[in-house]
Amino acid sequence: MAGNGTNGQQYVGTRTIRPDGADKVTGRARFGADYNLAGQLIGKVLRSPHPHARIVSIDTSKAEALPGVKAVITRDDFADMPSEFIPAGEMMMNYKDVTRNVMAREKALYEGHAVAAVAATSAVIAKKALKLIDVTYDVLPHVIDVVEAMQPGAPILHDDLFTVGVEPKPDRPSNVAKRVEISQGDIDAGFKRADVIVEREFKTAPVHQGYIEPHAVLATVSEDGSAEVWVSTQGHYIVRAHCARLLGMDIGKIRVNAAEIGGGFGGKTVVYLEPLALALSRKAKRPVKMVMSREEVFKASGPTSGAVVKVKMGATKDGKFVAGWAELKYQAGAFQGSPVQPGVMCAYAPYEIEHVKVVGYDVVSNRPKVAAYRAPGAPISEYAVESVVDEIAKKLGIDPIQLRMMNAAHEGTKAAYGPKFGPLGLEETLNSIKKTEHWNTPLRKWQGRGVASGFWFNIGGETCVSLTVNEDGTVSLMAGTPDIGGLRASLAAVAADELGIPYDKVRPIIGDTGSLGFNFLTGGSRSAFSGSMAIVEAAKQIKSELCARAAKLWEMKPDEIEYAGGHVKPKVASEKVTPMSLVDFAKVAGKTGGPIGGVGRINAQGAGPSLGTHLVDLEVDPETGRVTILRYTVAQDAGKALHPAYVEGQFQGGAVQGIGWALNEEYIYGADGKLQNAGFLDYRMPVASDVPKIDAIVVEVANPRHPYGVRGVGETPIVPPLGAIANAMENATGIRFTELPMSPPKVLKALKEKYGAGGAGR
Amino acid sequence: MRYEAPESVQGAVALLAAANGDARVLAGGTDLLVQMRADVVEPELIVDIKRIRETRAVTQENGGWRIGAAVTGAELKEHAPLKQAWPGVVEAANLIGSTQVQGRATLGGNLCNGSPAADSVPALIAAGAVAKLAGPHGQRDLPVEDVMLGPRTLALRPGEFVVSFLLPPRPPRSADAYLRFIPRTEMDIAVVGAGVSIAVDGAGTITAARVSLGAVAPRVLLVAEAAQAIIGSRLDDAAQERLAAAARAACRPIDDKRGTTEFRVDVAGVLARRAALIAMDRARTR
Amino acid sequence: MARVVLVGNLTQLTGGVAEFDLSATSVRQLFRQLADLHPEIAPHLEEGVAVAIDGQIYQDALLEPIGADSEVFILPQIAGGSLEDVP
Amino acid sequence: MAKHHVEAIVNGDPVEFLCETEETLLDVLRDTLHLTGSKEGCSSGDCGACSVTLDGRLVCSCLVLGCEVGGRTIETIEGMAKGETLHPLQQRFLEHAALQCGICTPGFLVASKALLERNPNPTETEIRYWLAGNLCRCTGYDKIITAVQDAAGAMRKG
Repeated sequence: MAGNGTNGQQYVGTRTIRPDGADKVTGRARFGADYNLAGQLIGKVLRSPHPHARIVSIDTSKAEALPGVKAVITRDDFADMPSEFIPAGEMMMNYKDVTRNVMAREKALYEGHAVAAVAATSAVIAKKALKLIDVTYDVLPHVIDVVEAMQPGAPILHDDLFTVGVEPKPDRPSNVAKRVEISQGDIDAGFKRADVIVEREFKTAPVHQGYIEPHAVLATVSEDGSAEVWVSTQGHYIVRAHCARLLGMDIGKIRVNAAEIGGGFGGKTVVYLEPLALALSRKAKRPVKMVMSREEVFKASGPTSGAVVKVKMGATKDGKFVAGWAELKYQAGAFQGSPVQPGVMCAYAPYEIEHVKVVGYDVVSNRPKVAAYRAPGAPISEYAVESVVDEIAKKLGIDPIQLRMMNAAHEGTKAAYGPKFGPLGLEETLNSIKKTEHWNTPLRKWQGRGVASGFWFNIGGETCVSLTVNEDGTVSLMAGTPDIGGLRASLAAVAADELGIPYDKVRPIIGDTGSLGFNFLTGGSRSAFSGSMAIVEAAKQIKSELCARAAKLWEMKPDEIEYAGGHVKPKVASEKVTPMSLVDFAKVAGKTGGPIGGVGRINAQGAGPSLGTHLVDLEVDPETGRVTILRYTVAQDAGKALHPAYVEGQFQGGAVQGIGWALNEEYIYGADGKLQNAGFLDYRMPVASDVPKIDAIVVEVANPRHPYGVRGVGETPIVPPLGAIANAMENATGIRFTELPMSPPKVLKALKEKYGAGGAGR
Repeated sequence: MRYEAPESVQGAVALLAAANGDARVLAGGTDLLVQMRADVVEPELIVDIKRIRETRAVTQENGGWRIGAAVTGAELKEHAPLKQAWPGVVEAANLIGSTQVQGRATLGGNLCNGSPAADSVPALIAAGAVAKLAGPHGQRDLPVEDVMLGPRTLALRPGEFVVSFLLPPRPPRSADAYLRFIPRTEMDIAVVGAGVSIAVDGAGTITAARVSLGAVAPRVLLVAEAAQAIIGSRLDDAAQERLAAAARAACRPIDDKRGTTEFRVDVAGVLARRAALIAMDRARTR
Repeated sequence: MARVVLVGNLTQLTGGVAEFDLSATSVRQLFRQLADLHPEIAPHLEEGVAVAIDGQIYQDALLEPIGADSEVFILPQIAGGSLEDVP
Repeated sequence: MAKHHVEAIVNGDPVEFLCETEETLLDVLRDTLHLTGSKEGCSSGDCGACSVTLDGRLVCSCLVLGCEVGGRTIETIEGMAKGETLHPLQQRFLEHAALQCGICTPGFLVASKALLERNPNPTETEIRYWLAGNLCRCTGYDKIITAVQDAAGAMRKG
């Protein structure tokens, strides 16, 4: 397609040094908590110690009287909102829930739910003030588990929550917010055609995104009602939209600056501290800085759902999948909105299956409201399906890669969720894996090998970037999507190639909400995909403007002039005119009509799904149940890798997050409904010595809808690991583990039951 | 909150005795600071013992080794003669937390934090280490297994603190080992810990042994039955099984976020056996 | 006529009817025609769905053209970075 | 009570500051000395983002009290590059894309430097265990390990 740089692809596809790199390795880069303003106050949040309690009264008078305390806020400082879904940015939000999640109203719905907040002249005083706030709770019975929450007689979180999506409409409230379903073909007929049917129930624990930087914000509200915010977020325009709505402010009055962000993975797409800091600042008339502790991050920001998933799949004896059924029960946390819908749609998406029916339930319980986590919902349902696929392969005696290949979705396949796919790279990833030395290496006793594939949609969405040609011909690139994993390197490479100028002559920055039009957030694997599209658009404007001005300078027609190789020149070389570089043109910009620049404003469409296949070797200690990951290979379709090193990094990072999810990460609750492992010590994310090198194979099946062929890559890598590791565990032990995490006590128990102590019977 | 860093044992004792129990001793701080941050403890006075010479030294004493209570794990690891004599103790100290934590964490702090899961404590107990305590009424020696009475409960009297530990002389053909179980490779609190110290005769028969288990009871256990199970043996399969059975029988663990009762009991047997095999191997080659 | 297929819960708003043949030439026309047939679905269309035209998914693309023989699926919004969607 | 008056050496420069007893070295570095390169990820010594060296010894600055460091020498990420020249580790981290979000990077660099000062030729396993106290959630550690190995090689060659 067009694009592809007037100078060819000199930088796209190469491993350039990231433009923000020097600041990141010297400590100069400013993350959320690194911003300070003169006169700032420190804000802290009082959180509910109870998982479920009616808030009878809140007395803040003693806290307010403490010297140094400048503002105290509670539910009374936020307007109530009706229950309706309205757009916020691109998203649909129910602000009745949002306002209650940032500050408890009638009830505290989980341990750690914000109940009040203070701003004081120091952290020590703010902490002291929290202890002086008297909250009278009427403690209510709580429910944590998703299945228990669905039972009749379970404690009800919301009296006005009636299950949507069931007929007849329920006449009493429940914890089931909605039932969703996709189906095609005739599922019963499909199973009648099957020679082999496997049915299994799976359980997964809630896991946290685990970004290393806790949520942090600095906000200041002026006497005239205008506000400025510095915040670690995946979407500063979304922060602006939410805060404006919650605080009754005009969107244009709030300027939000995206700080460098220390990881998000979906967890920084919503607001927690931001509206509180603004409300405190508005009240105190001083800047307010708020930073969560790690314990607060675990207790009060979104993990993803734990779930119970039933899968039933049928295949013919020659290995053709004919029917896929599943039932998904996803925890939403205290407010509705689990990722069960994408879980339903993704469950069978990697495969061509005629008869599919998947039903999902979105279930509230007394846990923190879930937030997006990398391919939200998909890892859970695809783990269950990939486990069953492996079992079918074993029953049929077909190689698991071969079985997947026989059923792989490809261009023209009708997706399990409806429409036909364009070009897809699943078969290519399977082939790449099969060709690795890894796949062909022998294993020893108690070692196992597993393979699994994964699918994620990817999205585009509203995107605005600007390219400004400076007086010396260097180019300022401004994007409006926070750069979490090297975005600026990719975008600068695209801009340099589009304009045919050196990479280091492009300086990319992330603009604030006042400097560019609306940008949807960094998420859905969209920022490099959409941003590069918008840059192509902005560069096109610059090139056409240059040609138009050159036409006037050279007294030629614009269509006789082109921009190529970094120069404006006549299409047919002429002795009368000398081609002008961008640098040459920058010098005369003022004399030829003023500054030169382009703004790409698009709603990017055409995001192509990215599919991946993971291969893992592991070893089980039969005496302790401990699992060691020995070797790991990822192959994934990137469409086109703008920056191969950062694409590989996404693959590797996602794989290791998946390893954590599969083996040791989980939210552990006591009978009292309180989280017992709200810290990195007992919430066991993989450390460097837990994992081997992760081989990354970048497959490139171009996305025809993108000028460079790009597909988003950030989310798919976390989808296959759970299934791949479970399949490797089966291969190592002969046991099909159906509950995550596969932590040592569970593994040892299963081994003992099957083989006796120490695996002696194997 | 007051902070004092006395330079003598007497100075520290005087501060602690005057504080009426509202003081905390600061050695490496890797537990204390975390607890202060989480508001678990809010002492009036912090007595930093790191400026006291006796707490910071590793010295030979009557053929054994005296280790200051505030010597860090990283320093122990770099002490080649000590590592040669008591590899299990040094290994255990080096399992406490990360490299960064190693730069601060101490044997004294690990013991006095009062956790049954402390990594260095089973190794010290297996080694037969004796703690030297200083208090208002002078100094006294107490075997490490008698220092901790239960979770967060110590046998220390008001005003007392641990100054140092004495590891006994190492006879020929003797060695120790420590193993712990954690789900990850690093950065976890022991789900089970096992320290074993063994001496063998010229024929390879075990003449003396001490076995200690951590994280399987309210306090770290010295399991005499487990030692008896292997003394007189060459740690053949039957002896290993007797050892494992005795270790399992001694466990009185809880079910918690770090492991189930059943798991801890099973793994205690496994680790006791594996640690004994390592200690045996080392002892034979000396 | 374009073939229009509703996916998932949307059929509950059309009395169970999942497939339509409509003469729409843009997404906006398609939404209007569907809303005329089944008023209950109207509030969900403009903000809460994605549209797949001949296999290609569009979100918030009211002006996207629809061919005479196009196959159009109306899907739940694919949020990606966030979880919020209509019930 | 009155604040502690502390004098120390930070990145080769003499500094003096006042702090409360409960303030950690990390608090002092970030809030008082405005050296925000050391990051606060957990306040419990579990993430390593606040790694510094104290008299040459690698520690978590969140587990050291500010009042403890009188007369001592502290090195932070801000002291790693010499003038305009990045340390070989910093350079290799950039070349190998060993960072994504970058929040853990200062801690990894300080910890890696401490490793190579003790062991100029570490194995992959030694690097992984040395760095086990530095959490990274983005990279899966792969490129970090490669960057450290490569920097070690370059530094051995001088």
